[in-house]
Amino acid sequence: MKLIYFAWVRERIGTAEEEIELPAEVTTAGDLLAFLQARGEGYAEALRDPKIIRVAVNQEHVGHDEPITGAREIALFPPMTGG
Amino acid sequence: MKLIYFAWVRERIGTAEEEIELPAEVTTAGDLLAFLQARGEGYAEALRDPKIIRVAVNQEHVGHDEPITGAREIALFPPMTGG
Amino acid sequence: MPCAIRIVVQAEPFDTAAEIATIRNADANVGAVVSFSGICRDESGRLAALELEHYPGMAEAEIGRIAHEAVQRWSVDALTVIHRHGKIVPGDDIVLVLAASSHRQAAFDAASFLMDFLKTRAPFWKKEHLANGSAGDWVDAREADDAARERWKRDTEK
Amino acid sequence: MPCAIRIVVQAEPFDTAAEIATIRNADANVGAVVSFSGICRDESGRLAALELEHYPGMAEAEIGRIAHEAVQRWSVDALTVIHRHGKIVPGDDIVLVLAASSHRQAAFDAASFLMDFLKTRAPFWKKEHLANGSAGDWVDAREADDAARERWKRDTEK
Repeated sequence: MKLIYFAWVRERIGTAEEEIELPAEVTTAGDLLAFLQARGEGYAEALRDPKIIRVAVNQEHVGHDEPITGAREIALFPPMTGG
Repeated sequence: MKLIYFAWVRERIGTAEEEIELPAEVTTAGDLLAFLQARGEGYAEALRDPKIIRVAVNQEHVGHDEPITGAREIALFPPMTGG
Repeated sequence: MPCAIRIVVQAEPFDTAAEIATIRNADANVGAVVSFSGICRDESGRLAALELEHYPGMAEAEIGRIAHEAVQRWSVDALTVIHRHGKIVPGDDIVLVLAASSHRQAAFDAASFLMDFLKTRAPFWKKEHLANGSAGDWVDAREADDAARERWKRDTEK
Repeated sequence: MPCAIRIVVQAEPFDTAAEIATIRNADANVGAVVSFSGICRDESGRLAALELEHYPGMAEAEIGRIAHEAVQRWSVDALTVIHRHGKIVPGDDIVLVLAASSHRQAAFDAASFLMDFLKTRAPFWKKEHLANGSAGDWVDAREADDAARERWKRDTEK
């Protein structure tokens, strides 16, 4: 599965995107955040306050309780500040 | 005193402006409308429904109960439709 | 902060792009420019033109009063109002309102407020010229326009 | 009636005047065009530039979803949204929203709605470059922007 990071989430994790195999028990966006937090210091720092992290599955916003199983592309990013 | 008419008020009265001497008892905008209605058929037709006629004294909107004594210029016109 | 107010009443067409270019440079803190263009429609082919009569002197004065009220109510850096009179054919501009501000909501509110008050307070009257060549009638004032104006009343005025 | 929707996400500057000229001719029944320009400010000299990061693909898709929601809610003839990314200096455009309609309120509402949702749903992030040469930080999301979006919720969603 392709993971993509933007803005300060990208900077803190230290990469813009990566391919990752998720364990079967990671089924929701919230599960994914918890799983990634344990992957290292950069991830822990980026995802320290998971409440504010936004998740998009296949380029659509999803809530943290929504399923991610079978997703092609998942993006994690801070609240948007465009416009 | 100078009276000015616009749009269909002007067309029905048949003149764009005129100078007029007002009797002393004509003190409000409403008095003026009643006074003019009696001046002839065109005036009666133009001012038949005085509620909807707008009055401006010296180029400012006024209510029908407001004084007009001493005005330099009074305009009568239908509801505005600009914009 | 003082607000630059530009009010023009004229028969000639105006240049919307040039007006926007001017107002966006009114101040280095302008972050939002809202423009409203009111355009003559042909009403599905019914109209050949609109003829706008106005009250010279009062038109400018009343638009000025409306603009000053907007400046009191919202933090805007600059306002522009241009209103045409005379004969206007479908597709041509009737009115332009611009509001420049640091933030978008003040610009949207000021422009929308200006339009609602222009419609119901500025001394202009539209007469229709019909496409079939016959003389048209004066456009009736719309109750919806009065209602639109009423929503801006402050609680103390209701 | 079908609504012409034009969505562009690009690094290059755009021509606001040309965009307005296009949308006002979208339909002979366009009587109102509202435009919103979001412009990079220098914040009283503090900023040298803003750098806008975006999520290619999702940015266009999400703006499209927002535009379609606007079309469901208001009777608009055409909508245009142009959002830039990359480095933008003070005075330059960041975003342009245009709404064309027969009547002014639909155009004002659709443009204002589009901006409120762009601010909080479109995947763009601003980083500051400071005028004193030091690296700036990512701009924080504003609670006021979330509040502005909330006001559009329909009663059934509250």
